[in-house]
This record gives sequence, C-alpha cells and structure tokens, in this order.
Amino acid sequence: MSAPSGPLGVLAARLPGRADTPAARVVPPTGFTAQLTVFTAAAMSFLAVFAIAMALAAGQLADRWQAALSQSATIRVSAPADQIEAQTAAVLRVLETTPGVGAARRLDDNEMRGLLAPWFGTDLPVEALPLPRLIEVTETGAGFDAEGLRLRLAAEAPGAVLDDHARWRRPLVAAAERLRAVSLVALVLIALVLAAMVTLAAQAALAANGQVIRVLRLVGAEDRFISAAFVRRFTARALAGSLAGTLAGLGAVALMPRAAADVGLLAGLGLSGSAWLWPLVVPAAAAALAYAATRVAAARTLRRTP
Amino acid sequence: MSAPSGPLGVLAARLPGRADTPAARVVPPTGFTAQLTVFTAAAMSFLAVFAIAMALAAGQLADRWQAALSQSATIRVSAPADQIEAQTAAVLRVLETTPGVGAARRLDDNEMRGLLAPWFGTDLPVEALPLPRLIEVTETGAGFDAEGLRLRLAAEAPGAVLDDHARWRRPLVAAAERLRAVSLVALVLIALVLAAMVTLAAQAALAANGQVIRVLRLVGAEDRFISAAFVRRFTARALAGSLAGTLAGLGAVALMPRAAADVGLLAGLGLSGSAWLWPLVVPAAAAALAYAATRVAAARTLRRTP
Amino acid sequence: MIGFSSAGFGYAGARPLLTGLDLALPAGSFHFLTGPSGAGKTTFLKLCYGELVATEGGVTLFGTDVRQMDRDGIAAARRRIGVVHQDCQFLDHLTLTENVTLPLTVAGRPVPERDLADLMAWVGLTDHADARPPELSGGERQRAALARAVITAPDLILADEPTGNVDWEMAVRLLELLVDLNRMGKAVLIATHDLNLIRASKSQVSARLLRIRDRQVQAAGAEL
Amino acid sequence: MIGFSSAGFGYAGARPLLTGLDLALPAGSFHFLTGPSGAGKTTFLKLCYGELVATEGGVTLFGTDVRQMDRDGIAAARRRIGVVHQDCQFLDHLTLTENVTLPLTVAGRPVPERDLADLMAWVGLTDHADARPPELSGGERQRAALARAVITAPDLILADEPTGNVDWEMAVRLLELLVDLNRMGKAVLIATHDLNLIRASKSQVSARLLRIRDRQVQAAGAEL
Ligand SMILES: Nc1ncnc2c1ncn2[C@@H]1O[C@H](COP(=O)(O)OP(=O)(O)OP(=O)(O)O)[C@@H](O)[C@H]1O
Ligand SMILES: Nc1ncnc2c1ncn2[C@@H]1O[C@H](COP(=O)(O)OP(=O)(O)OP(=O)(O)O)[C@@H](O)[C@H]1O
Ligand SMILES: [Mg+2]
Ligand SMILES: [Mg+2]
Repeated sequence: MSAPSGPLGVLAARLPGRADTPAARVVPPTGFTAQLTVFTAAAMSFLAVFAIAMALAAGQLADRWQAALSQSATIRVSAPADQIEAQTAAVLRVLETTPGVGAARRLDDNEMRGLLAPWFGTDLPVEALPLPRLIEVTETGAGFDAEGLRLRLAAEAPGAVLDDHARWRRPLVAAAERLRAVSLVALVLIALVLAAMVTLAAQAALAANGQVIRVLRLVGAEDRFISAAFVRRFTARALAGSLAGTLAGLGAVALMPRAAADVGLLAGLGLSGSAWLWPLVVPAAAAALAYAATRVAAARTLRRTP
Repeated sequence: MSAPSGPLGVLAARLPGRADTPAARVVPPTGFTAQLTVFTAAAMSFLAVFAIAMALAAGQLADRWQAALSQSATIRVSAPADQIEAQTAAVLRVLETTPGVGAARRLDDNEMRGLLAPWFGTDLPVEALPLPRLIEVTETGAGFDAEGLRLRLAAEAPGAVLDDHARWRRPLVAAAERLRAVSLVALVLIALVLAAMVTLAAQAALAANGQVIRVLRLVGAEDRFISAAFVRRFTARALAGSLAGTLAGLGAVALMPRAAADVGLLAGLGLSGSAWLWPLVVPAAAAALAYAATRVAAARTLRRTP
Repeated sequence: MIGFSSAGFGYAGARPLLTGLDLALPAGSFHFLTGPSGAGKTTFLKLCYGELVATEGGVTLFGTDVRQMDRDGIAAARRRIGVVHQDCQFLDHLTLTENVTLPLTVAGRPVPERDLADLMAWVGLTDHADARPPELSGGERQRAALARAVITAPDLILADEPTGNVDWEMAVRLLELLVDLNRMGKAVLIATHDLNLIRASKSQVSARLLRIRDRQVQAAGAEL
Repeated sequence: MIGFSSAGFGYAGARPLLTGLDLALPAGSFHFLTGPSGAGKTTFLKLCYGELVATEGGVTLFGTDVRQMDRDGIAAARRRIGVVHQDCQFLDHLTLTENVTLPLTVAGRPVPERDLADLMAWVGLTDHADARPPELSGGERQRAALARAVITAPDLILADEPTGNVDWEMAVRLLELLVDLNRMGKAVLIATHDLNLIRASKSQVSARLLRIRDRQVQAAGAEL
C-alpha cells in the first residue's frame, strides 16, 4: 500500500486529519481505499456541480417562460368594417370586468406592421388593409379563466377570437420544470451514491485495518479514540476530494460556451451572479456525508471487535 | 467482512465467477470492496444509460432541425403592382441557375392565408390585398451561398429580400449538437470514473488480500492462477452490477414522460426503436473495463509479492 | 484482581471448553498456566482481559463483573493489564518504539525516556528502535510484544507463550524481567508449554502452577 | 537440491546479515539450523525457497540459479518445496482441510483421501478438519502448517520453528513425521531454538547441525 499521491494526495496531506496528533497517527495511510474516497468525492462533486448548474438554469428558464406566459394572450376581432369598432369596444369592456386580467390594450398600426414584418417586410400598408384588430391582454399573477372569457366574448362580440398563446409555451415551461426536477433528483442520487461509496470505502478501510483496531483495543484504547482517527481521516479526504471536484466542475461550467439568451436552456448551463455560490455548498455537504457515513461504519465495526 | 447481500449480491452469486472452480474459491468473498465494485458498476451504468439516451435524443433533434433548415429559406418580393410579376419571374430565373437550390416555388393564396391565420384569422381577403409575393426555396444537401444570392437578387430584382430562416434555427441545431457532444463527453467521463473506481476497488481488494496472495505464492501458485481468480471475480461483479444498473436506467428512461414531438429535446429523452439496443452495450463495456482494470491491478500487486 | 466463580466457556457451536473455574489471581501473585495444545490456555487468558465473556458463571476484573462493564469499562481495565498475545500483532506503519509506547499514547500518558531505553536494552531491541514491525524477526517481535505489555508497569501481566520463538538465554532474560515486575507487586500469569522455563523460575520466585486438564484449571503444586 | 556458492544477503539499507555462505543441501539430508534470535535463520530459509534473492554470490534451486528463474520458475520450484513459515498464514475463508490440501489444489493434483486422513490424525487435527484457521489455537495452526508443507511429499521441507507453540510430546511427534519423510529420501531443514528437540533427534536420524555465528552458517558437529 502506498500513500495517496498526486495533487489530491498533496491537498489531503495539508488537511487537519493528517495532523500529527496521536489519534490520527495510529491509523495507517490506508492506501487504495484512501484514493478511492478522494476520487469518489471528487467525481461526485464534479457531477453535483453540473446538476446544480442545470437545476438553476432550468429553474431560471422555467421562470422566464412562466413570466412570458402571463402576457401572451391576444384577442383578435374580425368583423365587417361597420361593426369592428363597436365589437372592439365591447371586448375591452368585457376584459375590464374579467378577473385575472391585468390590462388590455389595442395594438396600434406600427405594432401590427412589426408583427407582420417577418413575412411581408415593413412597408405593408396596414391602414389600407381590412385587417382585424388585435388586443393584447396582460394577465395578473393568478391568470384568467380562458374558457369563461371565451364564452363571454362569444356573447358580447361574436367576431372576437381569444388566442391563448399559453398553449404553445405551456409544454415548454412544463419541460423546463421537469428538467429542474430531474436535476434535483440527480442531485439527490449523487448525494446517495457519494454516501454509499464513502460508507463502503470506510468499511473497506476499517475491514482492512482489522489488525490495527484489534491492537488498539488490546492496549486499552476507547472506541471514541479509534473512531475519531478514522472519522477525521475520511472526512478530511472527502473534503479534499470534493473541493478539487467542485473546482474542476466550476471550471468546466465556466468554460461551457453560452448561446444567445433566446436559445435558452440548451446552452444556458452557465451560472451567473450569486448562483456561483451554490456549488460551494457541495464540499461542505460531502464532508458532512463522509463524517456521518464513517461514524456509522466505525461504530458498526468496533462493536464487532471485543 | 460479510458477503455482498441484497439483490445485487444474489445476482453476483449466480454468475460464473463464483463457480466452485478451485481458482475461484481461493479468493475470499472480499466483503466491502465487493459491494463497492457491484455498486459502482450499477451506479455508473445507470448514469451511462441516461447519457446514451441524451446523446441519442440530442442527435435525433439535431438531425431533425438540420433537415428543417435545408428547406427554410424564403424570398419576399415587394414591388409596385405593375412590376411585381416581372420581378417574381426574374427571381425564379435567378434561382434556377443558383447552385445549391433544389427547387423554388411561389406560395399560392391559400398558403399565404395559412401563414397569416394566426394573426388575422382565415377569412383574410388575400387576393385583394397588396401583399408581397413569397417564394419558398428548397436547398440541396450542400446548401447555397446566401450572400452571393443576395447580391444577384439585388441586381436582377431590387424588390426581392432573401429571408434566410436558417439564422433562427442554426443556434438551436448548434445547441443540440453541443448537447450531444456534452453527452458523449459525459459518457467518456463515466467510463473513466468506472475504470478508475474498479481499479481502485480491485487494488483495495488485492491489498486487503495480501495474506491470501502470500500464502498462494508460498505453496507454489503461478501468477496467472492467482490473477485469474481475482479478475474473474471482479469481472463477474462489474457485469452483475452493470446489468442491474442498466436495467434500472432503462426503466427510468422508459418512465420519463414524453412531451409532444414539437417540444423536441426537452422531454425527448425516451429511446425509440433500435435505440433501445444501444444501452445493452453498457454491461459488456463495464465487464471489459473491469477485466482490464483488474488484470493491470493484479499484475502490479503480484510483482510486489516475491 | 481477577476472580472466576464457577465460570465456564465454550465457543459457539462447540462443546464447552472450560467449566467450573473457581480461582483468583490476587495482586502480587505469579502463575504459570500449562496444558496440551488446544486445551484452552489462550481462551483462559482471553477471559481474563475481557476479550471473551464467560458463557457460564462469572468473571470479575478488578472487582467488577465483566458482564456489567461497557466497552469503555473494558478499555479502562485493559489499560491496567499488559497482554502478550500468542500471535504478536503491531501497527505495521509505526516504528518499533512507537509500537512499544502505544499503551502510553492511548492512555494519554507521557513517555518516560529513561525507562524506555532501559527496557529496549533489556529485551535487546535498542538497535531496532526505528524498524517497522514487519522488518523484525520472529523472536524480536515476541520481545517487542513483551516490552509493550510492561511499558505501563500494569497491575497484571498476561503473557501467552512469550518465549516460543526466542533462544534459551533470552527466555531466561525475559523471565527475569517478569520476576522483577512481580517483585514490584505486579501480578503475572504466563501460559507456556516450556517446562524448562517453569523449572528455571523455581529459584527466583515462588510461582504457582496451573494446569488445564479435563476442561478444568487445576493447581498442580510441585509435581513437575 | 539447494546450493550456496559464496552467497550473502543484506536487507536494503542495513549492513549484510549473512556472508560467504558455501554449502549444499543434498537430497535425503537432514539439517537443523540454529542461532540466536535475529541471527538470520528465517532469512536463510527465505533464500532457500526464493522469496529473497542473494545480494552477493549465487544460490541454485534444483540446479538452476535463482537469478535466472522467472516468477513461474520460482512457483514451479516451490511446488517441490514444503515450507512451514514462522508465522503460519492460511486462507482464512477456507476450512482447515482445504488449507492443508491447498498445495495440491494449486498444482492441480488430486487429493489422496487416505493419506490426508492419516496425516490429519498424526498431527492431531482430525477433530478440526472443518474449522476455519482463525478458530484454531496457536499450536493447532503450527501443526496445520506442517501438514500443509508435507501433503505433497515434496523433495525438500523447510520448517521455521515448527514446534514453538506445541508441547513436548507433540514436538517429538512432529519430529517423527519429518524423520519418516527423510527416510523416504526427502531433504529436511529445521530452524529452531529448541536444543532439546535437536538432542531428541539424535536417536532417530543422523542430522547435521548448522549454526549461524558471525554472519556465517557453520557446521556445528556434535558439540551441543
Ligand atoms: N524485511 C526486513 N527488512 C529489514 N530487516 C529485516 C527484515 N526482515 C528481517 N530483518 C532483520 O534481519 C535480522 C534477521 O532476521 P531473521 O528473521 O532472519 O532472524 P531469525 O534468525 O529468524 O530470528 P528469530 O529466531 O527471532 O526468528 C533481524 O535483525 C531482523 O530485524
Ligand atoms: N474463535 C474460535 N472459535 C471456535 N473454536 C475456537 C476458537 N478459538 C479457539 N477455538 C478452539 O478452542 C480450543 C482451545 O483453543 P486455545 O487457543 O485456547 O488453545 P491453547 O491452549 O491456547 O492452545 P495452544 O497451546 O495450541 O495455543 C481449540 O481446540 C481451538 O480449536
Ligand atoms: Mg494458545
Ligand atoms: Mg525467524
């Protein structure tokens, strides 16, 4: 067995667990299980950073689309020229008394031209055309009851059609929400895998050190003395590995190319602003997990050594 | 140390490595490192299945969007009423001699109505309106040179505007391609992590079995006899763990809700058709990795035992 | 210090190995324990330092019933007992000196450098102070185990076959060390097959001889 | 079978332990090896079965220089040598019988049930055939190690302190086993501190005595 080497080993060597306290020294540098712990913590932290970045990005995207949803209803009023103004006014009246509608506004000619520009250029003679009127509806947070509104409009302004853009965007929002949920589930899975692996690595190390534990018990060491040595060692290793993995993960996320904002999710893995702080929770969580896992494993092993 | 338990252990127990051949029996059921190997193989295979599903989905999406791109250019001709027919004919002539253009077709009134319907309803009097003419251009596989075409159009039909829809979709395709690349990189990372963990677990097991190896060398066992026992054991474990992880991964992918096709990537993680066969490569690859990793680890450990 | 009252022991799934043990190891006593291989000498010692718990009757350690001691209580009792195991085990990553002083480290006591040097010289390990245990010969390991057992000058020393791997001169030397400790009031119990060693002790100390026969531990008087 | 020509050995970083070894262990010979603890008896045995390689001069195993043997060659040679290690190690997950027959398993040879039963009875382990090694007493382990060393009736038997943990009757019994094998033409080398054992052999076999003194292995004739 050799001590862990390479940069992770160097890092681990600087951490308190290796300090020359008597309790720390009685546990041998447990070779491959040590490397396994450091490596597992690093790999899982790397993945955790990605999962966090994805969850945050998906969350932002869902929020953005949700926000867009709340302003996306349009009412189109098409009617013979002599009725159109009356029907438009009727629609606006209906909207004023509809719960959940924040504001309603008739689009002016310039805005109509803007909407049609992708197809017909900007020099379309909108005034001269027998175009329908468009009314943009802004929802309040709660939103309005689209079916109820449709019924009322049918009664008051038969030429009005409610175009609820939400139905185009809603699946997208649902998908973003689902991606966030998947990311969070992945995060939980990663934490479980980390805990399981650290537990198994600690148990493997404890089993490999059966002789150490027997000798220590023979000369009268108390359980907490033996346990502390292992727990400190493994916590330090998980922390070191996790720090390295988190930094690597953050570096990788930072290196991801970002696409234009409108492409949204697909390239939006980058973290921004205070979101950069979230992944820093990872090493702390990894160390806490390793601490708990090793304590449990040590207690179980010690109980078997008389 | 106890034998691996639970369903994975039961599975591993059925595999050839546990067969009662003399070579297999001389290696003890190496407790926690065994569980670690089975668990690592399972967890990594689970993730690998997801990465494969994502890579396949992203690849399909990129292909679909790429295909859509190749038909998405539109030329809009707006001109005074007396010149519009001449300019439209000129544009079609230009297109006929443009390399990379597969077909060019004037949209008829019904199609125009369809395009405008979302905004103005279907009863728009398209014939009566001074609308521009729209020409749909289908690219061949190689695509045409948009800038060159623009210059030629400016010369022959000053009222023609080339609307290259590609510029809207290209970032999406790029993003899908990137997602596929990220998935493939993740797959490589997962394979590396699996190899590293199996190597470390095998080395931990070998180190913990120093006495076994010393005894076997003492009674005259050849290296290949000792090595084979460990290699077979670990390969069987990796295979068992990987099979379980792959099945769980496939189950999870199958359970993912699918959104409508047009939502595309975000929910399109499901596998379809022969794509279901790809993840079955995972257990084979895991077993092969474990085989190679354990061989290397065993050879290294044995060289240190005289 | 240690008392057995109708105690007995059997390994799980085997017939009882020892029964009806009724004896005491008082402070300052010196005992030899002998009996054929497999008779239960090591088992008896393990009952004495709480690694095994009697399956019938009771064993008291320093006045407390072993069954009423928790793990920390056992650990505390062991810090008053020096044990030489039959298969001498060490912490292979520490030096010999660190291994010999391990009981002090564990008890949080300082290392008496002079005494340590004297002890290492007496057991002939001065030259190997910085060696790791796997680099020692069989006899050197056995002497190191004895040094470790006596470094804290414990109230009771239990030695299981402590001279099986050393030559006669060294065996006598090690015996002398234990006799010296016994003169300081420590209780000593040595399990051994070596009847010559028992005979050699006659001139130095009034030792009692215990013999395991018919699953009983019997006082064997002078009949050697 | 084994020849030393001006061979010597020193552990890395230490001064040479053995020098100028010039001797041979011919087929059918019976040797005792003695010397103080730490003199190099175990080291000498390790040179004999290729676990250590001489740092000066040469050692031949069955006629081949050890330095010219690859790992499989060493393994093949070891299948012709039975070794009783000073610290008897076993495969702790196998039964005693499986451990004793391990050399046969490794060599792919069948297990001669009759001989096995006789051997187990002779070393007094019939009752423990299905026990795991950690459940054995120290002396039982030593006897098992001897049984494992002789089960293949190897050409050469190297035993390192094979009677350190057994009582006198059993020691004589084990010696008898080795003498019997020697009569069958096998070479035997026993490293021991036990001068009584060497004396006891006098009546049964014409053994030569080797003694390690001043880093040399010297023939010690009759002067016991
Ligand atoms: N691996 C090693 N590295 C360094 N020194 C060693 C190693 N093994 C043994 N030694 C030293 O070499 C010397 C001889 O050891 P060896 O085991 O051969 O002695 P021995 O004659 O068998 O003694 P004993 O009768 O106590 O078993 C000892 O002083 C020991 O400390
Ligand atoms: N853990 C165990 N489980 C089951 N049986 C055991 C265990 N340990 C020892 N035994 C059995 O108990 C008996 C006594 O063992 P013990 O080690 O006490 O003998 P001993 O008198 O010390 O012998 P020796 O002189 O050979 O060391 C032996 O037959 C042994 O096989
Ligand atoms: Mg014993
Ligand atoms: Mg030796």
